[in-house]
Amino acid sequence: MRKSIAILAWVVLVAFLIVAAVQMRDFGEPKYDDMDQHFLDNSQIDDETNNVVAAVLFDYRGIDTLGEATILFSAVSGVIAVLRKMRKVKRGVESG
Amino acid sequence: MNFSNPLFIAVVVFAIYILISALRLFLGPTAPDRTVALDTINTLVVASMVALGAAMWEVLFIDIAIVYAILSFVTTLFIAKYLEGVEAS
Amino acid sequence: MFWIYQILHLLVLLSLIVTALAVVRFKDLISAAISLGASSLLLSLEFYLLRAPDVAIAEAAVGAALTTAIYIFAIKSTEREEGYK
Amino acid sequence: MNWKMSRVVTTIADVLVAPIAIFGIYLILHGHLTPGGGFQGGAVVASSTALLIIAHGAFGEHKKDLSSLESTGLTLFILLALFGLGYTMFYNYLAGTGTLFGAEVPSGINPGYINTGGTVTLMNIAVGMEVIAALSLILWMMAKRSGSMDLETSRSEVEE
Repeated sequence: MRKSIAILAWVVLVAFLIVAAVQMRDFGEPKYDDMDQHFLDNSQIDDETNNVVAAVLFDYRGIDTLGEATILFSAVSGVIAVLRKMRKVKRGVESG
Repeated sequence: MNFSNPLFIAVVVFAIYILISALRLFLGPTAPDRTVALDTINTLVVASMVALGAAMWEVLFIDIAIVYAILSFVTTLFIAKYLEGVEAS
Repeated sequence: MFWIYQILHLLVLLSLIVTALAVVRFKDLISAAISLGASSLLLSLEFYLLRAPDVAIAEAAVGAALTTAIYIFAIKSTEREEGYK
Repeated sequence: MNWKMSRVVTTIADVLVAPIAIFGIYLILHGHLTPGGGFQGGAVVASSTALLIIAHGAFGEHKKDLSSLESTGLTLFILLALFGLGYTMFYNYLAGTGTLFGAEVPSGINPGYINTGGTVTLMNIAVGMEVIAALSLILWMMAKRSGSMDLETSRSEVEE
Protein backbone atom coordinates (compact mmCIF):
# COMPACT_ATOMS: atom_id res chain seq x y z
CA MET A 1 0.00 0.00 0.00
CA ARG A 2 2.72 2.44 0.93
CA LYS A 3 4.71 1.45 -2.13
CA SER A 4 1.78 2.04 -4.48
CA ILE A 5 1.16 5.47 -2.94
CA ALA A 6 4.83 6.29 -3.40
CA ILE A 7 4.74 5.16 -7.05
CA LEU A 8 1.57 7.21 -7.65
CA ALA A 9 3.15 10.32 -6.12
CA TRP A 10 6.29 9.78 -8.21
CA VAL A 11 4.28 9.42 -11.43
CA VAL A 12 2.28 12.59 -10.70
CA LEU A 13 5.46 14.53 -9.89
CA VAL A 14 7.20 13.35 -13.07
CA ALA A 15 4.13 14.20 -15.15
CA PHE A 16 4.06 17.75 -13.76
CA LEU A 17 7.79 18.13 -14.34
CA ILE A 18 7.51 16.91 -17.94
CA VAL A 19 4.65 19.33 -18.61
CA ALA A 20 6.66 22.17 -17.08
CA ALA A 21 9.76 21.23 -19.09
CA VAL A 22 7.82 21.13 -22.36
CA GLN A 23 6.21 24.50 -21.71
CA MET A 24 9.45 26.17 -20.62
CA ARG A 25 10.54 29.12 -22.70
CA ASP A 26 14.09 29.66 -23.85
CA PHE A 27 16.79 30.82 -21.47
CA GLY A 28 17.03 34.59 -21.27
CA GLU A 29 13.56 35.27 -22.65
CA PRO A 30 11.18 35.87 -19.75
CA LYS A 31 7.54 36.71 -20.26
CA TYR A 32 7.73 40.19 -18.77
CA ASP A 33 10.94 42.14 -19.27
CA ASP A 34 9.91 45.77 -18.76
CA MET A 35 11.60 46.05 -15.36
CA ASP A 36 14.78 44.39 -16.67
CA GLN A 37 15.16 47.00 -19.37
CA HIS A 38 14.50 49.75 -16.80
CA PHE A 39 17.20 48.36 -14.50
CA LEU A 40 19.69 48.02 -17.34
CA ASP A 41 19.05 51.55 -18.56
CA ASN A 42 18.85 53.44 -15.28
CA SER A 43 21.21 51.77 -12.80
CA GLN A 44 24.13 53.97 -13.84
CA ILE A 45 21.98 57.09 -13.50
CA ASP A 46 20.23 56.23 -10.24
CA ASP A 47 23.00 54.54 -8.28
CA GLU A 48 26.29 55.40 -10.03
CA THR A 49 27.21 51.71 -10.00
CA ASN A 50 28.53 49.70 -12.91
CA ASN A 51 27.32 46.38 -11.53
CA VAL A 52 23.60 46.18 -12.17
CA VAL A 53 23.29 43.21 -9.81
CA ALA A 54 24.60 45.31 -6.90
CA ALA A 55 22.18 48.12 -7.78
CA VAL A 56 19.22 45.72 -7.82
CA LEU A 57 20.37 43.98 -4.65
CA PHE A 58 20.94 47.05 -2.50
CA ASP A 59 18.69 49.72 -3.94
CA TYR A 60 15.77 48.51 -6.04
CA ARG A 61 15.15 45.30 -4.07
CA GLY A 62 16.79 46.32 -0.79
CA ILE A 63 14.07 44.89 1.44
CA ASP A 64 14.89 41.39 0.19
CA THR A 65 18.51 41.83 1.21
CA LEU A 66 17.38 43.04 4.61
CA GLY A 67 15.33 39.86 4.98
CA GLU A 68 18.33 37.73 3.99
CA ALA A 69 20.55 39.45 6.56
CA THR A 70 17.87 38.97 9.23
CA ILE A 71 17.61 35.26 8.38
CA LEU A 72 21.38 34.90 8.80
CA PHE A 73 21.21 36.73 12.13
CA SER A 74 18.43 34.48 13.42
CA ALA A 75 20.34 31.39 12.26
CA VAL A 76 23.38 32.45 14.27
CA SER A 77 21.13 33.18 17.26
CA GLY A 78 19.71 29.68 16.96
CA VAL A 79 23.15 28.09 16.79
CA ILE A 80 24.31 29.98 19.88
CA ALA A 81 21.13 29.12 21.77
CA VAL A 82 21.41 25.41 20.93
CA LEU A 83 25.12 25.01 21.60
CA ARG A 84 25.33 27.19 24.71
CA LYS A 85 24.81 24.57 27.42
CA MET A 86 26.45 21.67 25.64
CA ARG A 87 29.76 22.30 27.34
CA LYS A 88 28.39 21.67 30.84
CA VAL A 89 26.83 18.38 29.74
CA LYS A 90 30.09 17.25 28.12
CA ARG A 91 32.05 18.09 31.24
CA GLY A 92 29.72 15.99 33.40
CA VAL A 93 29.46 12.96 31.15
CA GLU A 94 32.84 12.48 29.57
CA SER A 95 36.21 14.11 29.79
CA GLY A 96 37.72 15.17 26.48
CA MET B 1 29.93 34.39 -28.17
CA ASN B 2 31.86 32.69 -30.91
CA PHE B 3 31.06 29.01 -30.55
CA SER B 4 33.56 27.86 -33.16
CA ASN B 5 36.39 28.43 -30.66
CA PRO B 6 38.31 25.16 -30.19
CA LEU B 7 38.43 25.79 -26.43
CA PHE B 8 34.77 24.75 -26.28
CA ILE B 9 35.74 21.30 -27.57
CA ALA B 10 38.35 21.08 -24.79
CA VAL B 11 35.66 21.98 -22.24
CA VAL B 12 33.39 19.26 -23.65
CA VAL B 13 36.20 16.74 -23.13
CA PHE B 14 36.62 18.05 -19.56
CA ALA B 15 32.88 17.56 -19.03
CA ILE B 16 33.11 13.95 -20.19
CA TYR B 17 35.92 13.41 -17.67
CA ILE B 18 33.75 15.03 -14.98
CA LEU B 19 30.96 12.59 -15.80
CA ILE B 20 33.34 9.63 -15.48
CA SER B 21 34.63 10.94 -12.14
CA ALA B 22 31.04 11.39 -10.94
CA LEU B 23 30.38 7.76 -11.80
CA ARG B 24 33.42 6.78 -9.75
CA LEU B 25 32.06 8.90 -6.91
CA PHE B 26 28.81 6.94 -7.16
CA LEU B 27 30.44 3.51 -7.41
CA GLY B 28 33.49 3.97 -5.18
CA PRO B 29 33.42 1.34 -2.47
CA THR B 30 35.04 3.36 0.33
CA ALA B 31 35.04 6.98 1.46
CA PRO B 32 38.71 7.67 0.47
CA ASP B 33 37.89 6.67 -3.13
CA ARG B 34 35.06 9.16 -3.14
CA THR B 35 37.32 11.85 -1.70
CA VAL B 36 39.81 11.31 -4.52
CA ALA B 37 36.96 11.45 -7.05
CA LEU B 38 35.78 14.75 -5.48
CA ASP B 39 39.28 16.17 -5.76
CA THR B 40 39.49 15.12 -9.41
CA ILE B 41 36.14 16.80 -10.09
CA ASN B 42 37.42 19.96 -8.37
CA THR B 43 40.52 20.13 -10.55
CA LEU B 44 38.57 19.47 -13.74
CA VAL B 45 35.99 22.10 -12.86
CA VAL B 46 38.71 24.71 -12.24
CA ALA B 47 40.36 23.84 -15.55
CA SER B 48 37.10 24.04 -17.48
CA MET B 49 36.25 27.37 -15.80
CA VAL B 50 39.58 28.86 -16.91
CA ALA B 51 39.09 27.51 -20.44
CA LEU B 52 35.53 28.87 -20.58
CA GLY B 53 36.71 32.26 -19.34
CA ALA B 54 39.24 32.30 -22.17
CA ALA B 55 36.67 31.15 -24.70
CA MET B 56 34.00 33.66 -23.66
CA TRP B 57 36.62 36.44 -23.59
CA GLU B 58 35.67 37.50 -20.03
CA VAL B 59 38.49 38.44 -17.66
CA LEU B 60 36.27 38.59 -14.60
CA PHE B 61 35.28 34.95 -14.91
CA ILE B 62 38.80 33.94 -13.92
CA ASP B 63 38.06 35.32 -10.43
CA ILE B 64 35.52 32.57 -9.89
CA ALA B 65 38.08 29.93 -10.84
CA ILE B 66 40.47 31.38 -8.23
CA VAL B 67 37.76 31.28 -5.53
CA TYR B 68 36.97 27.74 -6.56
CA ALA B 69 40.54 26.48 -6.44
CA ILE B 70 41.08 27.92 -2.97
CA LEU B 71 37.81 26.67 -1.49
CA SER B 72 38.16 23.16 -2.86
CA PHE B 73 41.45 22.90 -0.97
CA VAL B 74 39.65 23.74 2.29
CA THR B 75 36.93 21.16 1.61
CA THR B 76 39.41 18.40 0.83
CA LEU B 77 41.40 19.27 3.94
CA PHE B 78 38.31 18.90 6.16
CA ILE B 79 37.36 15.52 4.69
CA ALA B 80 40.95 14.29 4.86
CA LYS B 81 41.24 15.23 8.52
CA TYR B 82 38.04 13.39 9.38
CA LEU B 83 39.14 10.27 7.49
CA GLU B 84 42.57 10.39 9.11
CA GLY B 85 40.95 10.44 12.56
CA VAL B 86 38.74 7.48 11.71
CA GLU B 87 41.60 5.38 10.40
CA ALA B 88 43.88 6.17 13.36
CA SER B 89 41.28 5.36 16.02
CA MET C 1 28.15 25.54 -33.50
CA PHE C 2 25.61 26.28 -30.79
CA TRP C 3 25.01 22.56 -30.30
CA ILE C 4 28.40 22.24 -28.57
CA TYR C 5 27.09 24.50 -25.79
CA GLN C 6 24.00 22.33 -25.47
CA ILE C 7 26.18 19.21 -25.18
CA LEU C 8 28.13 20.96 -22.43
CA HIS C 9 24.92 21.67 -20.51
CA LEU C 10 23.79 18.10 -21.01
CA LEU C 11 27.01 16.58 -19.65
CA VAL C 12 27.15 18.87 -16.60
CA LEU C 13 23.49 18.25 -15.76
CA LEU C 14 23.97 14.49 -16.15
CA SER C 15 26.88 14.56 -13.67
CA LEU C 16 24.69 16.66 -11.36
CA ILE C 17 21.98 14.00 -11.44
CA VAL C 18 24.50 11.23 -10.70
CA THR C 19 25.95 13.04 -7.67
CA ALA C 20 22.54 14.14 -6.39
CA LEU C 21 21.34 10.53 -6.59
CA ALA C 22 24.40 9.48 -4.62
CA VAL C 23 23.50 11.94 -1.82
CA VAL C 24 20.11 10.32 -1.37
CA ARG C 25 21.17 6.70 -1.67
CA PHE C 26 24.23 6.51 0.58
CA LYS C 27 23.84 5.20 4.13
CA ASP C 28 27.36 6.33 5.02
CA LEU C 29 26.90 9.94 6.01
CA ILE C 30 30.46 11.04 5.28
CA SER C 31 30.08 9.72 1.72
CA ALA C 32 26.80 11.61 1.48
CA ALA C 33 28.55 14.79 2.61
CA ILE C 34 31.27 14.29 -0.01
CA SER C 35 28.64 13.75 -2.69
CA LEU C 36 26.81 16.89 -1.56
CA GLY C 37 30.03 18.84 -1.97
CA ALA C 38 30.50 17.47 -5.49
CA SER C 39 26.88 18.22 -6.35
CA SER C 40 27.25 21.78 -5.10
CA LEU C 41 30.44 22.26 -7.15
CA LEU C 42 28.73 21.03 -10.32
CA LEU C 43 25.73 23.28 -9.61
CA SER C 44 28.16 26.17 -9.40
CA LEU C 45 29.63 25.17 -12.80
CA GLU C 46 26.11 25.16 -14.22
CA PHE C 47 25.51 28.69 -12.91
CA TYR C 48 28.82 29.65 -14.51
CA LEU C 49 27.65 28.25 -17.84
CA LEU C 50 24.43 30.25 -17.55
CA ARG C 51 26.61 33.37 -17.07
CA ALA C 52 25.56 34.21 -13.52
CA PRO C 53 28.95 34.75 -11.81
CA ASP C 54 27.50 36.21 -8.59
CA VAL C 55 25.44 33.12 -7.87
CA ALA C 56 28.36 30.90 -8.86
CA ILE C 57 30.65 32.54 -6.30
CA ALA C 58 28.01 32.34 -3.57
CA GLU C 59 27.28 28.69 -4.33
CA ALA C 60 30.98 27.78 -4.39
CA ALA C 61 31.75 29.54 -1.11
CA VAL C 62 28.71 28.48 0.90
CA GLY C 63 27.83 25.15 -0.68
CA ALA C 64 31.26 23.69 -1.24
CA ALA C 65 33.40 24.90 1.64
CA LEU C 66 31.30 25.98 4.61
CA THR C 67 28.42 23.48 4.38
CA THR C 68 30.80 20.53 4.07
CA ALA C 69 32.80 21.77 7.06
CA ILE C 70 29.68 22.16 9.20
CA TYR C 71 28.36 18.74 8.16
CA ILE C 72 31.68 17.12 9.04
CA PHE C 73 31.64 18.74 12.49
CA ALA C 74 28.08 17.48 12.97
CA ILE C 75 28.96 13.93 11.83
CA LYS C 76 31.99 13.98 14.11
CA SER C 77 29.75 14.92 17.05
CA THR C 78 27.13 12.24 16.34
CA GLU C 79 27.38 9.00 14.37
CA ARG C 80 28.72 8.11 10.99
CA GLU C 81 26.14 5.55 9.88
CA GLU C 82 22.57 6.43 9.09
CA GLY C 83 20.05 4.29 10.93
CA TYR C 84 16.82 4.13 12.87
CA LYS C 85 17.06 3.63 16.61
CA MET D 1 40.45 14.92 15.37
CA ASN D 2 42.09 15.71 18.65
CA TRP D 3 45.53 16.42 17.28
CA LYS D 4 47.25 19.19 15.43
CA MET D 5 47.82 18.64 11.78
CA SER D 6 51.31 18.07 10.47
CA ARG D 7 53.81 20.83 9.92
CA VAL D 8 53.28 20.81 6.14
CA VAL D 9 49.55 21.53 6.47
CA THR D 10 50.09 24.12 9.21
CA THR D 11 52.66 26.03 7.16
CA ILE D 12 50.54 25.93 4.00
CA ALA D 13 47.52 27.13 5.99
CA ASP D 14 49.52 30.00 7.48
CA VAL D 15 50.69 31.02 4.03
CA LEU D 16 47.25 30.71 2.43
CA VAL D 17 45.13 32.49 5.07
CA ALA D 18 46.23 35.99 4.11
CA PRO D 19 45.61 35.64 0.34
CA ILE D 20 42.15 34.13 0.94
CA ALA D 21 41.17 36.92 3.34
CA ILE D 22 42.55 39.60 1.02
CA PHE D 23 40.66 38.09 -1.92
CA GLY D 24 37.44 38.12 0.10
CA ILE D 25 37.97 41.73 1.11
CA TYR D 26 38.61 42.55 -2.56
CA LEU D 27 35.31 40.93 -3.45
CA ILE D 28 33.54 43.00 -0.79
CA LEU D 29 35.12 46.35 -1.67
CA HIS D 30 34.68 45.92 -5.43
CA GLY D 31 31.12 44.65 -5.07
CA HIS D 32 29.71 47.55 -7.08
CA LEU D 33 32.13 47.05 -9.97
CA THR D 34 32.74 43.32 -10.46
CA PRO D 35 30.77 40.15 -9.72
CA GLY D 36 30.77 39.59 -6.00
CA GLY D 37 29.50 41.61 -3.10
CA GLY D 38 29.00 41.47 0.60
CA PHE D 39 27.65 37.96 0.91
CA GLN D 40 30.10 36.28 -1.45
CA GLY D 41 33.17 38.05 -0.07
CA GLY D 42 32.09 37.39 3.49
CA ALA D 43 31.72 33.69 2.76
CA VAL D 44 35.23 33.59 1.26
CA VAL D 45 36.72 35.31 4.33
CA ALA D 46 34.81 32.90 6.57
CA SER D 47 36.34 29.98 4.69
CA SER D 48 39.76 31.37 5.61
CA THR D 49 38.56 31.11 9.21
CA ALA D 50 37.64 27.49 8.47
CA LEU D 51 41.18 26.90 7.23
CA LEU D 52 42.60 28.35 10.45
CA ILE D 53 40.27 26.20 12.55
CA ILE D 54 41.15 22.98 10.73
CA ALA D 55 44.88 23.65 10.93
CA HIS D 56 45.31 25.12 14.41
CA GLY D 57 42.12 24.28 16.27
CA ALA D 58 39.35 26.43 17.71
CA PHE D 59 41.53 28.29 20.17
CA GLY D 60 40.64 31.32 22.25
CA GLU D 61 37.33 32.83 23.27
CA HIS D 62 36.01 34.91 20.40
CA LYS D 63 32.27 34.55 20.89
CA LYS D 64 31.66 38.06 22.18
CA ASP D 65 33.92 39.69 19.57
CA LEU D 66 32.30 37.91 16.64
CA SER D 67 28.81 38.44 18.03
CA SER D 68 29.36 42.17 18.48
CA LEU D 69 30.87 42.43 14.97
CA GLU D 70 27.78 40.77 13.54
CA SER D 71 25.41 43.05 15.45
CA THR D 72 27.43 46.07 14.31
CA GLY D 73 27.17 45.04 10.67
CA LEU D 74 23.42 44.45 10.77
CA THR D 75 22.78 47.69 12.67
CA LEU D 76 24.92 49.64 10.20
CA PHE D 77 22.98 48.12 7.30
CA ILE D 78 19.60 49.01 8.80
CA LEU D 79 20.78 52.53 9.69
CA LEU D 80 22.06 53.11 6.14
CA ALA D 81 18.71 51.96 4.83
CA LEU D 82 16.79 54.15 7.27
CA PHE D 83 18.80 57.31 6.54
CA GLY D 84 17.24 57.46 3.09
CA LEU D 85 13.77 57.43 4.55
CA GLY D 86 13.20 61.04 3.56
CA TYR D 87 12.62 59.73 0.06
CA THR D 88 12.05 55.99 0.38
CA MET D 89 13.75 53.25 2.32
CA PHE D 90 17.03 52.14 0.67
CA TYR D 91 17.21 55.42 -1.26
CA ASN D 92 20.73 56.02 -2.53
CA TYR D 93 21.25 59.50 -1.06
CA LEU D 94 25.05 59.52 -1.51
CA ALA D 95 25.18 58.82 -5.26
CA GLY D 96 26.64 61.64 -7.28
CA THR D 97 26.93 64.12 -4.40
CA GLY D 98 30.72 64.15 -4.34
CA THR D 99 31.02 63.04 -0.71
CA LEU D 100 32.00 59.55 0.47
CA PHE D 101 31.89 57.16 -2.52
CA GLY D 102 29.96 59.83 -4.35
CA ALA D 103 31.85 60.39 -7.59
CA GLU D 104 29.92 60.33 -10.81
CA VAL D 105 30.17 57.48 -13.31
CA PRO D 106 30.43 58.22 -17.02
CA SER D 107 27.51 56.66 -18.80
CA GLY D 108 28.01 53.65 -21.00
CA ILE D 109 30.61 50.90 -20.93
CA ASN D 110 33.58 51.86 -18.74
CA PRO D 111 35.95 49.99 -16.43
CA GLY D 112 34.51 51.59 -13.29
CA TYR D 113 36.04 53.49 -10.43
CA ILE D 114 36.20 52.47 -6.78
CA ASN D 115 35.02 55.87 -5.52
CA THR D 116 31.48 55.46 -6.85
CA GLY D 117 28.36 53.74 -5.70
CA GLY D 118 27.22 55.81 -2.73
CA THR D 119 25.35 53.73 -0.17
CA VAL D 120 25.71 50.58 -2.28
CA THR D 121 29.40 50.34 -1.40
CA LEU D 122 28.79 51.09 2.26
CA MET D 123 25.99 48.50 2.40
CA ASN D 124 28.34 45.96 0.82
CA ILE D 125 30.83 46.61 3.61
CA ALA D 126 28.12 46.33 6.29
CA VAL D 127 26.72 43.08 4.89
CA GLY D 128 30.25 41.76 4.52
CA MET D 129 30.97 42.43 8.20
CA GLU D 130 27.79 40.64 9.18
CA VAL D 131 28.38 37.60 6.98
CA ILE D 132 32.05 37.23 8.03
CA ALA D 133 31.07 37.30 11.69
CA ALA D 134 28.00 35.07 11.30
CA LEU D 135 29.59 32.24 9.33
CA SER D 136 32.80 32.36 11.38
CA LEU D 137 30.73 32.24 14.56
CA ILE D 138 28.74 29.21 13.36
CA LEU D 139 31.92 27.36 12.40
CA TRP D 140 33.74 28.31 15.58
CA MET D 141 30.84 27.33 17.84
CA MET D 142 30.39 23.99 16.06
CA ALA D 143 34.11 23.23 16.32
CA LYS D 144 34.41 24.34 19.92
CA ARG D 145 31.28 22.80 21.37
CA SER D 146 31.62 19.49 19.58
CA GLY D 147 34.65 19.01 21.83
CA SER D 148 36.77 17.61 19.06
CA MET D 149 38.94 20.62 18.28
CA ASP D 150 40.76 21.36 21.53
CA LEU D 151 44.06 20.24 20.00
CA GLU D 152 46.05 19.84 23.18
CA THR D 153 47.92 16.80 21.95
CA SER D 154 50.00 16.39 18.86
CA ARG D 155 49.56 13.54 16.41
CA SER D 156 52.59 11.54 17.50
CA GLU D 157 51.40 11.42 21.11
CA VAL D 158 48.07 10.01 19.97
CA GLU D 159 49.74 7.30 17.97
CA GLU D 160 51.86 6.24 20.93
